[in-house]
Amino acid sequence: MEIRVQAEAFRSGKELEAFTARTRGAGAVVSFSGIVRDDSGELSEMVIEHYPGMTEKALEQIAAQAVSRWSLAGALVIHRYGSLKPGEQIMMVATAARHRKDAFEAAEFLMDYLKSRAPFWKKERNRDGDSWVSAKDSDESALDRW
Amino acid sequence: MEIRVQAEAFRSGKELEAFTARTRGAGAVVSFSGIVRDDSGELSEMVIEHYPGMTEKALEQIAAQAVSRWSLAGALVIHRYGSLKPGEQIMMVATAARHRKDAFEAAEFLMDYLKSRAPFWKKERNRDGDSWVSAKDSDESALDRW
Amino acid sequence: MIDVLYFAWVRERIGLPKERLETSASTVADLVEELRGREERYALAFSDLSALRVAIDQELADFDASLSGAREVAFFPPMTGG
Amino acid sequence: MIDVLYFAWVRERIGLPKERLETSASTVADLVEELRGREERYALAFSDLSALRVAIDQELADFDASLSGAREVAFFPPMTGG
Repeated sequence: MEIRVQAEAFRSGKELEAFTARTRGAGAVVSFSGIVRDDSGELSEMVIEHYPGMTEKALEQIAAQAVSRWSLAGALVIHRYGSLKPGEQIMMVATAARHRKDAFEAAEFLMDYLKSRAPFWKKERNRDGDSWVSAKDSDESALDRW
Repeated sequence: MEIRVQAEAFRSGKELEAFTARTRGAGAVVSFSGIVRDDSGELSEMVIEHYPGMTEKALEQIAAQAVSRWSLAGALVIHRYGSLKPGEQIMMVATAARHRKDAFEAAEFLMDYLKSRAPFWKKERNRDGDSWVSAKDSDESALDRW
Repeated sequence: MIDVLYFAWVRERIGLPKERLETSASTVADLVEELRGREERYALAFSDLSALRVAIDQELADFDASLSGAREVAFFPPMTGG
Repeated sequence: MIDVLYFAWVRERIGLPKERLETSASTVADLVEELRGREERYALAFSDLSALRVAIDQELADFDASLSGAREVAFFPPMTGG
Protein backbone atom coordinates (compact mmCIF):
# COMPACT_ATOMS: atom_id res chain seq x y z
CA MET A 1 0.00 0.00 0.00
CA GLU A 2 1.63 3.20 -1.14
CA ILE A 3 0.15 6.71 -0.94
CA ARG A 4 1.76 9.75 -2.50
CA VAL A 5 0.38 13.30 -2.39
CA GLN A 6 2.63 15.55 -4.40
CA ALA A 7 2.86 18.73 -6.46
CA GLU A 8 5.30 17.14 -8.93
CA ALA A 9 4.19 15.64 -12.22
CA PHE A 10 4.51 11.86 -12.55
CA ARG A 11 4.46 9.40 -15.44
CA SER A 12 1.69 6.83 -15.29
CA GLY A 13 3.60 4.33 -17.41
CA LYS A 14 6.70 4.47 -15.30
CA GLU A 15 4.61 4.14 -12.14
CA LEU A 16 2.64 1.22 -13.59
CA GLU A 17 5.80 -0.68 -14.48
CA ALA A 18 7.42 -0.07 -11.08
CA PHE A 19 4.19 -1.12 -9.32
CA THR A 20 3.92 -4.27 -11.45
CA ALA A 21 7.53 -5.15 -10.63
CA ARG A 22 6.89 -4.64 -6.88
CA THR A 23 3.79 -6.86 -6.94
CA ARG A 24 5.39 -9.65 -8.94
CA GLY A 25 3.33 -12.81 -8.81
CA ALA A 26 0.02 -10.94 -8.82
CA GLY A 27 -1.37 -12.02 -12.18
CA ALA A 28 -3.71 -9.05 -12.60
CA VAL A 29 -2.88 -5.36 -12.44
CA VAL A 30 -5.46 -2.59 -12.96
CA SER A 31 -4.64 1.09 -13.25
CA PHE A 32 -6.74 4.21 -13.46
CA SER A 33 -5.37 7.59 -14.51
CA GLY A 34 -7.23 10.86 -14.23
CA ILE A 35 -6.22 13.54 -16.71
CA VAL A 36 -7.10 17.25 -16.88
CA ARG A 37 -9.78 17.60 -19.56
CA ASP A 38 -10.42 20.78 -21.47
CA ASP A 39 -13.86 20.30 -22.99
CA SER A 40 -14.40 23.96 -23.81
CA GLY A 41 -10.92 24.67 -25.13
CA GLU A 42 -10.89 27.61 -22.69
CA LEU A 43 -9.13 26.06 -19.71
CA SER A 44 -5.80 27.67 -18.91
CA GLU A 45 -5.10 25.66 -15.77
CA MET A 46 -6.63 23.50 -13.08
CA VAL A 47 -5.64 24.30 -9.52
CA ILE A 48 -6.00 21.53 -6.95
CA GLU A 49 -6.20 22.49 -3.30
CA HIS A 50 -5.96 19.91 -0.55
CA TYR A 51 -5.87 19.61 3.23
CA PRO A 52 -2.32 18.58 4.17
CA GLY A 53 -2.35 16.02 6.94
CA MET A 54 -5.96 14.97 6.45
CA THR A 55 -5.37 14.07 2.80
CA GLU A 56 -2.77 11.42 3.57
CA LYS A 57 -4.85 10.08 6.46
CA ALA A 58 -8.02 9.84 4.36
CA LEU A 59 -6.22 8.11 1.48
CA GLU A 60 -4.60 5.65 3.88
CA GLN A 61 -7.96 4.81 5.44
CA ILE A 62 -9.52 4.31 2.00
CA ALA A 63 -6.64 2.11 0.86
CA ALA A 64 -6.72 0.14 4.12
CA GLN A 65 -10.42 -0.53 3.55
CA ALA A 66 -9.69 -1.78 0.03
CA VAL A 67 -6.95 -4.07 1.35
CA SER A 68 -9.31 -5.50 3.97
CA ARG A 69 -12.16 -6.12 1.50
CA TRP A 70 -10.27 -7.60 -1.44
CA SER A 71 -7.39 -9.98 -1.72
CA LEU A 72 -4.68 -7.64 -3.03
CA ALA A 73 -0.96 -8.00 -3.65
CA GLY A 74 -0.67 -4.22 -3.55
CA ALA A 75 -2.35 -0.86 -3.99
CA LEU A 76 -0.97 2.50 -5.12
CA VAL A 77 -2.52 5.97 -4.96
CA ILE A 78 -0.81 9.07 -6.35
CA HIS A 79 -2.63 12.42 -6.28
CA ARG A 80 -1.25 15.79 -7.26
CA TYR A 81 -2.08 19.24 -5.94
CA GLY A 82 -1.19 22.69 -7.23
CA SER A 83 -1.40 23.96 -10.78
CA LEU A 84 -1.96 21.55 -13.69
CA LYS A 85 -2.32 22.16 -17.42
CA PRO A 86 -4.85 20.44 -19.70
CA GLY A 87 -3.61 16.96 -20.61
CA GLU A 88 -1.59 16.55 -17.40
CA GLN A 89 -2.10 13.59 -15.08
CA ILE A 90 -4.05 14.54 -11.95
CA MET A 91 -3.85 11.23 -10.18
CA MET A 92 -3.62 7.49 -10.57
CA VAL A 93 -4.54 4.37 -8.67
CA ALA A 94 -3.22 0.88 -9.31
CA THR A 95 -4.18 -2.43 -7.76
CA ALA A 96 -2.63 -5.88 -8.07
CA ALA A 97 -4.30 -9.19 -7.26
CA ARG A 98 -4.23 -12.85 -8.22
CA HIS A 99 -7.51 -12.47 -10.09
CA ARG A 100 -8.91 -9.69 -12.24
CA LYS A 101 -12.17 -9.34 -10.31
CA ASP A 102 -10.40 -8.27 -7.11
CA ALA A 103 -8.09 -5.91 -8.97
CA PHE A 104 -10.96 -4.23 -10.86
CA GLU A 105 -13.31 -3.92 -7.90
CA ALA A 106 -10.65 -2.57 -5.57
CA ALA A 107 -9.56 0.03 -8.15
CA GLU A 108 -13.15 1.19 -8.64
CA PHE A 109 -13.70 1.32 -4.90
CA LEU A 110 -10.55 3.40 -4.42
CA MET A 111 -11.67 5.81 -7.14
CA ASP A 112 -15.21 6.15 -5.82
CA TYR A 113 -14.03 6.91 -2.30
CA LEU A 114 -11.15 9.10 -3.36
CA LYS A 115 -13.56 11.21 -5.47
CA SER A 116 -15.74 12.26 -2.58
CA ARG A 117 -14.01 11.33 0.65
CA ALA A 118 -10.47 12.63 0.18
CA PRO A 119 -10.06 16.37 0.81
CA PHE A 120 -9.19 17.69 -2.64
CA TRP A 121 -10.92 20.57 -4.41
CA LYS A 122 -10.52 21.53 -8.04
CA LYS A 123 -10.69 25.02 -9.44
CA GLU A 124 -10.73 25.69 -13.16
CA ARG A 125 -9.10 28.84 -14.43
CA ASN A 126 -10.69 29.80 -17.72
CA ARG A 127 -10.08 32.75 -19.94
CA ASP A 128 -13.32 34.32 -18.67
CA GLY A 129 -12.79 33.62 -14.98
CA ASP A 130 -12.31 31.00 -12.30
CA SER A 131 -14.77 28.46 -10.99
CA TRP A 132 -14.71 25.72 -8.38
CA VAL A 133 -15.67 22.33 -9.80
CA SER A 134 -18.84 21.24 -8.04
CA ALA A 135 -19.34 17.76 -6.65
CA LYS A 136 -21.62 15.55 -8.71
CA ASP A 137 -24.55 13.70 -7.16
CA SER A 138 -23.45 10.67 -9.18
CA ASP A 139 -20.11 10.66 -7.31
CA GLU A 140 -21.89 10.58 -3.97
CA SER A 141 -24.30 7.87 -5.08
CA ALA A 142 -21.42 5.81 -6.53
CA LEU A 143 -20.52 4.98 -2.91
CA ASP A 144 -23.81 3.16 -2.36
CA ARG A 145 -22.72 0.03 -4.13
CA TRP A 146 -19.86 -0.70 -1.72
CA MET B 1 -9.54 0.91 -31.48
CA GLU B 2 -6.27 -0.93 -31.78
CA ILE B 3 -5.76 -4.70 -31.69
CA ARG B 4 -2.37 -6.37 -31.61
CA VAL B 5 -1.74 -10.12 -31.51
CA GLN B 6 1.98 -10.73 -31.25
CA ALA B 7 4.71 -13.09 -30.07
CA GLU B 8 6.95 -10.21 -28.97
CA ALA B 9 7.10 -8.96 -25.40
CA PHE B 10 5.70 -5.49 -24.75
CA ARG B 11 5.97 -2.96 -21.91
CA SER B 12 2.66 -2.07 -20.28
CA GLY B 13 3.92 1.31 -19.09
CA LYS B 14 5.17 2.38 -22.49
CA GLU B 15 1.90 1.21 -24.07
CA LEU B 16 -0.17 3.01 -21.43
CA GLU B 17 1.65 6.29 -22.00
CA ALA B 18 1.37 6.06 -25.79
CA PHE B 19 -2.33 5.19 -25.52
CA THR B 20 -2.95 8.09 -23.12
CA ALA B 21 -1.19 10.46 -25.53
CA ARG B 22 -3.31 9.18 -28.46
CA THR B 23 -6.56 9.64 -26.53
CA ARG B 24 -5.71 13.09 -25.23
CA GLY B 25 -8.75 14.85 -23.85
CA ALA B 26 -10.26 11.67 -22.46
CA GLY B 27 -10.06 12.41 -18.72
CA ALA B 28 -10.13 8.77 -17.61
CA VAL B 29 -7.85 5.94 -18.69
CA VAL B 30 -8.13 2.39 -17.32
CA SER B 31 -5.64 -0.39 -18.00
CA PHE B 32 -5.57 -4.06 -17.19
CA SER B 33 -2.44 -6.20 -17.47
CA GLY B 34 -2.35 -9.96 -17.23
CA ILE B 35 0.91 -11.46 -16.00
CA VAL B 36 2.13 -15.08 -15.94
CA ARG B 37 1.74 -16.29 -12.35
CA ASP B 38 3.74 -19.09 -10.84
CA ASP B 39 1.83 -20.11 -7.73
CA SER B 40 3.59 -23.44 -7.28
CA GLY B 41 7.11 -22.21 -8.02
CA GLU B 42 7.27 -25.09 -10.51
CA LEU B 43 6.29 -23.32 -13.74
CA SER B 44 9.04 -23.24 -16.32
CA GLU B 45 7.00 -21.60 -19.07
CA MET B 46 3.51 -20.83 -20.27
CA VAL B 47 2.79 -21.55 -23.92
CA ILE B 48 -0.08 -19.69 -25.53
CA GLU B 49 -1.61 -21.13 -28.67
CA HIS B 50 -4.05 -19.16 -30.79
CA TYR B 51 -6.04 -19.39 -34.02
CA PRO B 52 -4.46 -16.93 -36.46
CA GLY B 53 -7.11 -15.12 -38.45
CA MET B 54 -9.96 -15.87 -36.07
CA THR B 55 -8.12 -14.28 -33.13
CA GLU B 56 -7.90 -10.84 -34.73
CA LYS B 57 -11.50 -11.08 -35.94
CA ALA B 58 -12.82 -12.09 -32.52
CA LEU B 59 -10.90 -9.33 -30.75
CA GLU B 60 -12.12 -6.75 -33.24
CA GLN B 61 -15.72 -7.84 -32.74
CA ILE B 62 -15.34 -7.66 -28.97
CA ALA B 63 -13.73 -4.21 -29.14
CA ALA B 64 -16.39 -2.99 -31.60
CA GLN B 65 -19.08 -4.09 -29.15
CA ALA B 66 -17.36 -2.16 -26.35
CA VAL B 67 -17.15 0.95 -28.54
CA SER B 68 -20.86 0.70 -29.36
CA ARG B 69 -21.94 0.22 -25.74
CA TRP B 70 -19.80 2.81 -23.98
CA SER B 71 -18.71 6.28 -24.87
CA LEU B 72 -15.00 5.74 -25.46
CA ALA B 73 -12.20 7.91 -26.75
CA GLY B 74 -10.22 4.76 -27.52
CA ALA B 75 -9.61 1.10 -26.76
CA LEU B 76 -6.46 -1.00 -26.98
CA VAL B 77 -6.00 -4.77 -26.82
CA ILE B 78 -2.59 -6.46 -26.93
CA HIS B 79 -2.34 -10.24 -26.54
CA ARG B 80 0.75 -12.36 -26.88
CA TYR B 81 1.14 -15.93 -28.06
CA GLY B 82 4.05 -18.35 -27.90
CA SER B 83 6.32 -19.05 -24.96
CA LEU B 84 6.24 -16.83 -21.87
CA LYS B 85 8.17 -17.01 -18.61
CA PRO B 86 6.70 -16.38 -15.12
CA GLY B 87 6.39 -12.65 -14.51
CA GLU B 88 6.01 -11.78 -18.20
CA GLN B 89 3.06 -9.76 -19.48
CA ILE B 90 0.53 -11.95 -21.31
CA MET B 91 -1.81 -9.23 -22.45
CA MET B 92 -3.23 -5.84 -21.70
CA VAL B 93 -6.32 -3.83 -22.43
CA ALA B 94 -6.72 -0.09 -22.06
CA THR B 95 -9.77 2.12 -22.42
CA ALA B 96 -10.14 5.90 -22.46
CA ALA B 97 -13.32 7.88 -21.84
CA ARG B 98 -14.54 11.20 -20.52
CA HIS B 99 -15.75 9.57 -17.33
CA ARG B 100 -14.35 6.80 -15.19
CA LYS B 101 -17.49 4.66 -15.23
CA ASP B 102 -17.34 4.13 -19.01
CA ALA B 103 -13.61 3.44 -18.93
CA PHE B 104 -13.91 0.89 -16.10
CA GLU B 105 -16.96 -0.91 -17.46
CA ALA B 106 -15.58 -1.16 -20.99
CA ALA B 107 -12.26 -2.53 -19.70
CA GLU B 108 -14.04 -5.19 -17.64
CA PHE B 109 -16.28 -6.08 -20.56
CA LEU B 110 -13.25 -6.45 -22.85
CA MET B 111 -11.54 -8.69 -20.31
CA ASP B 112 -14.59 -10.87 -19.68
CA TYR B 113 -15.16 -11.47 -23.39
CA LEU B 114 -11.52 -11.84 -24.24
CA LYS B 115 -11.18 -14.54 -21.54
CA SER B 116 -13.70 -16.89 -23.04
CA ARG B 117 -14.55 -15.70 -26.56
CA ALA B 118 -11.13 -15.09 -28.12
CA PRO B 119 -9.37 -18.23 -29.39
CA PHE B 120 -6.39 -18.48 -27.06
CA TRP B 121 -5.36 -21.55 -25.10
CA LYS B 122 -2.78 -21.68 -22.33
CA LYS B 123 -0.53 -24.58 -21.54
CA GLU B 124 1.63 -24.69 -18.45
CA ARG B 125 4.96 -26.45 -18.62
CA ASN B 126 5.94 -27.58 -15.16
CA ARG B 127 8.93 -29.55 -13.98
CA ASP B 128 6.70 -32.63 -13.64
CA GLY B 129 4.86 -32.29 -16.96
CA ASP B 130 2.60 -30.16 -19.12
CA SER B 131 -1.03 -29.30 -18.63
CA TRP B 132 -3.62 -27.26 -20.50
CA VAL B 133 -5.21 -24.59 -18.35
CA SER B 134 -8.91 -25.40 -18.08
CA ALA B 135 -11.62 -22.82 -18.53
CA LYS B 136 -13.28 -21.68 -15.32
CA ASP B 137 -17.05 -21.69 -14.88
CA SER B 138 -16.67 -18.26 -13.29
CA ASP B 139 -15.23 -16.93 -16.56
CA GLU B 140 -18.23 -18.16 -18.50
CA SER B 141 -20.70 -16.80 -15.95
CA ALA B 142 -18.87 -13.44 -15.90
CA LEU B 143 -20.45 -12.81 -19.32
CA ASP B 144 -23.96 -12.86 -17.87
CA ARG B 145 -23.76 -9.38 -16.46
CA TRP B 146 -23.28 -7.72 -19.86
CA MET C 1 -8.33 27.39 21.88
CA ILE C 2 -9.12 25.72 18.64
CA ASP C 3 -7.70 25.96 15.10
CA VAL C 4 -10.34 26.59 12.46
CA LEU C 5 -9.39 25.88 8.86
CA TYR C 6 -11.19 26.86 5.66
CA PHE C 7 -10.72 25.36 2.20
CA ALA C 8 -11.73 26.11 -1.40
CA TRP C 9 -14.54 28.68 -1.74
CA VAL C 10 -15.11 28.72 2.03
CA ARG C 11 -11.55 29.97 2.40
CA GLU C 12 -12.10 32.53 -0.35
CA ARG C 13 -15.34 33.86 1.13
CA ILE C 14 -13.96 34.16 4.62
CA GLY C 15 -10.69 35.54 3.28
CA LEU C 16 -8.26 33.45 5.28
CA PRO C 17 -7.12 29.82 5.40
CA LYS C 18 -6.87 29.40 9.16
CA GLU C 19 -7.49 31.13 12.46
CA ARG C 20 -7.09 30.34 16.12
CA LEU C 21 -10.21 30.92 18.19
CA GLU C 22 -11.28 31.02 21.79
CA THR C 23 -14.69 29.38 21.82
CA SER C 24 -17.12 27.87 24.27
CA ALA C 25 -19.07 26.07 21.51
CA SER C 26 -19.77 22.48 22.48
CA THR C 27 -20.72 21.22 18.99
CA VAL C 28 -19.80 22.08 15.42
CA ALA C 29 -23.25 23.62 14.95
CA ASP C 30 -22.65 25.90 17.96
CA LEU C 31 -19.32 26.98 16.49
CA VAL C 32 -21.00 27.72 13.14
CA GLU C 33 -23.61 29.86 14.99
CA GLU C 34 -20.84 31.76 16.71
CA LEU C 35 -18.93 32.32 13.44
CA ARG C 36 -22.08 33.41 11.58
CA GLY C 37 -22.57 36.13 14.17
CA ARG C 38 -19.09 37.56 13.71
CA GLU C 39 -19.14 39.22 10.31
CA GLU C 40 -21.04 39.28 7.05
CA ARG C 41 -18.38 37.19 5.23
CA TYR C 42 -18.82 34.38 7.78
CA ALA C 43 -22.62 34.59 7.54
CA LEU C 44 -22.22 34.30 3.77
CA ALA C 45 -19.81 31.36 3.90
CA PHE C 46 -22.06 29.46 6.33
CA SER C 47 -25.42 30.42 4.80
CA ASP C 48 -26.15 26.91 3.46
CA LEU C 49 -24.79 24.08 5.61
CA SER C 50 -25.96 21.45 3.13
CA ALA C 51 -23.24 22.78 0.80
CA LEU C 52 -20.57 22.31 3.47
CA ARG C 53 -18.63 19.50 5.01
CA VAL C 54 -16.74 19.50 8.31
CA ALA C 55 -13.78 17.62 9.70
CA ILE C 56 -12.73 17.42 13.35
CA ASP C 57 -9.05 16.67 13.89
CA GLN C 58 -8.78 15.64 10.25
CA GLU C 59 -11.66 13.15 10.30
CA LEU C 60 -14.98 13.82 8.55
CA ALA C 61 -17.69 14.61 11.09
CA ASP C 62 -21.31 15.75 11.36
CA PHE C 63 -22.47 19.23 12.27
CA ASP C 64 -23.92 17.94 15.52
CA ALA C 65 -20.62 16.34 16.56
CA SER C 66 -19.11 17.35 19.89
CA LEU C 67 -16.04 19.62 19.95
CA SER C 68 -14.90 18.30 23.29
CA GLY C 69 -11.15 17.71 23.08
CA ALA C 70 -10.98 18.91 19.47
CA ARG C 71 -7.87 20.81 18.45
CA GLU C 72 -8.68 21.43 14.79
CA VAL C 73 -11.95 21.97 12.92
CA ALA C 74 -12.09 22.41 9.14
CA PHE C 75 -14.91 23.63 6.91
CA PHE C 76 -15.00 23.02 3.18
CA PRO C 77 -17.32 22.24 0.25
CA PRO C 78 -17.96 18.65 -0.90
CA MET C 79 -14.70 17.17 -2.15
CA THR C 80 -13.87 16.90 -5.83
CA GLY C 81 -10.71 14.85 -6.04
CA GLY C 82 -9.83 12.14 -8.49
CA MET D 1 -13.52 -30.04 -49.73
CA ILE D 2 -13.22 -28.47 -46.31
CA ASP D 3 -10.31 -27.48 -44.07
CA VAL D 4 -10.58 -28.92 -40.58
CA LEU D 5 -8.41 -27.33 -37.89
CA TYR D 6 -7.63 -28.57 -34.39
CA PHE D 7 -6.26 -26.56 -31.49
CA ALA D 8 -4.81 -27.18 -28.02
CA TRP D 9 -5.44 -30.71 -26.65
CA VAL D 10 -7.73 -31.56 -29.58
CA ARG D 11 -4.75 -30.99 -31.88
CA GLU D 12 -2.55 -33.09 -29.60
CA ARG D 13 -4.99 -35.99 -29.39
CA ILE D 14 -5.61 -36.10 -33.11
CA GLY D 15 -1.93 -35.54 -33.82
CA LEU D 16 -2.19 -32.85 -36.45
CA PRO D 17 -3.17 -29.18 -36.64
CA LYS D 18 -5.06 -29.22 -39.91
CA GLU D 19 -6.35 -31.48 -42.64
CA ARG D 20 -8.30 -31.14 -45.85
CA LEU D 21 -11.31 -33.44 -46.10
CA GLU D 22 -13.84 -34.56 -48.63
CA THR D 23 -17.11 -34.76 -46.72
CA SER D 24 -20.81 -34.98 -47.38
CA ALA D 25 -21.67 -33.95 -43.81
CA SER D 26 -24.37 -31.31 -43.77
CA THR D 27 -23.90 -30.17 -40.14
CA VAL D 28 -21.01 -29.97 -37.70
CA ALA D 29 -22.55 -32.87 -35.76
CA ASP D 30 -22.53 -35.00 -38.93
CA LEU D 31 -18.88 -34.13 -39.51
CA VAL D 32 -18.06 -35.10 -35.92
CA GLU D 33 -19.83 -38.46 -36.45
CA GLU D 34 -17.78 -39.03 -39.58
CA LEU D 35 -14.50 -38.15 -37.83
CA ARG D 36 -15.31 -40.34 -34.84
CA GLY D 37 -15.67 -43.31 -37.17
CA ARG D 38 -12.25 -42.84 -38.72
CA GLU D 39 -9.79 -43.81 -36.03
CA GLU D 40 -9.47 -44.30 -32.30
CA ARG D 41 -7.65 -40.97 -31.80
CA TYR D 42 -10.59 -39.10 -33.36
CA ALA D 43 -13.10 -41.03 -31.26
CA LEU D 44 -11.06 -40.06 -28.22
CA ALA D 45 -10.80 -36.38 -29.14
CA PHE D 46 -14.53 -36.14 -29.81
CA SER D 47 -15.73 -38.34 -26.96
CA ASP D 48 -17.25 -35.45 -24.97
CA LEU D 49 -18.71 -32.67 -27.08
CA SER D 50 -19.56 -30.59 -24.02
CA ALA D 51 -15.79 -30.12 -23.59
CA LEU D 52 -15.45 -28.82 -27.15
CA ARG D 53 -16.17 -25.64 -29.06
CA VAL D 54 -16.48 -25.24 -32.82
CA ALA D 55 -15.94 -22.36 -35.24
CA ILE D 56 -17.12 -22.24 -38.86
CA ASP D 57 -15.12 -19.91 -41.07
CA GLN D 58 -13.59 -18.35 -37.97
CA GLU D 59 -16.87 -17.56 -36.20
CA LEU D 60 -18.04 -19.49 -33.13
CA ALA D 61 -20.90 -21.84 -34.05
CA ASP D 62 -23.10 -24.58 -32.61
CA PHE D 63 -22.71 -28.30 -33.26
CA ASP D 64 -26.03 -28.35 -35.12
CA ALA D 65 -24.94 -25.52 -37.45
CA SER D 66 -25.04 -26.16 -41.19
CA LEU D 67 -21.79 -26.67 -43.09
CA SER D 68 -23.30 -25.45 -46.33
CA GLY D 69 -20.76 -23.14 -47.99
CA ALA D 70 -18.26 -23.58 -45.15
CA ARG D 71 -14.58 -23.58 -46.11
CA GLU D 72 -13.04 -23.98 -42.68
CA VAL D 73 -14.17 -25.73 -39.50
CA ALA D 74 -12.16 -25.64 -36.29
CA PHE D 75 -12.47 -27.73 -33.12
CA PHE D 76 -10.95 -26.71 -29.83
CA PRO D 77 -11.51 -26.71 -26.05
CA PRO D 78 -13.10 -23.74 -24.25
CA MET D 79 -10.84 -20.74 -24.63
CA THR D 80 -8.50 -19.59 -21.88
CA GLY D 81 -7.11 -16.24 -23.00
CA GLY D 82 -6.50 -13.12 -20.98
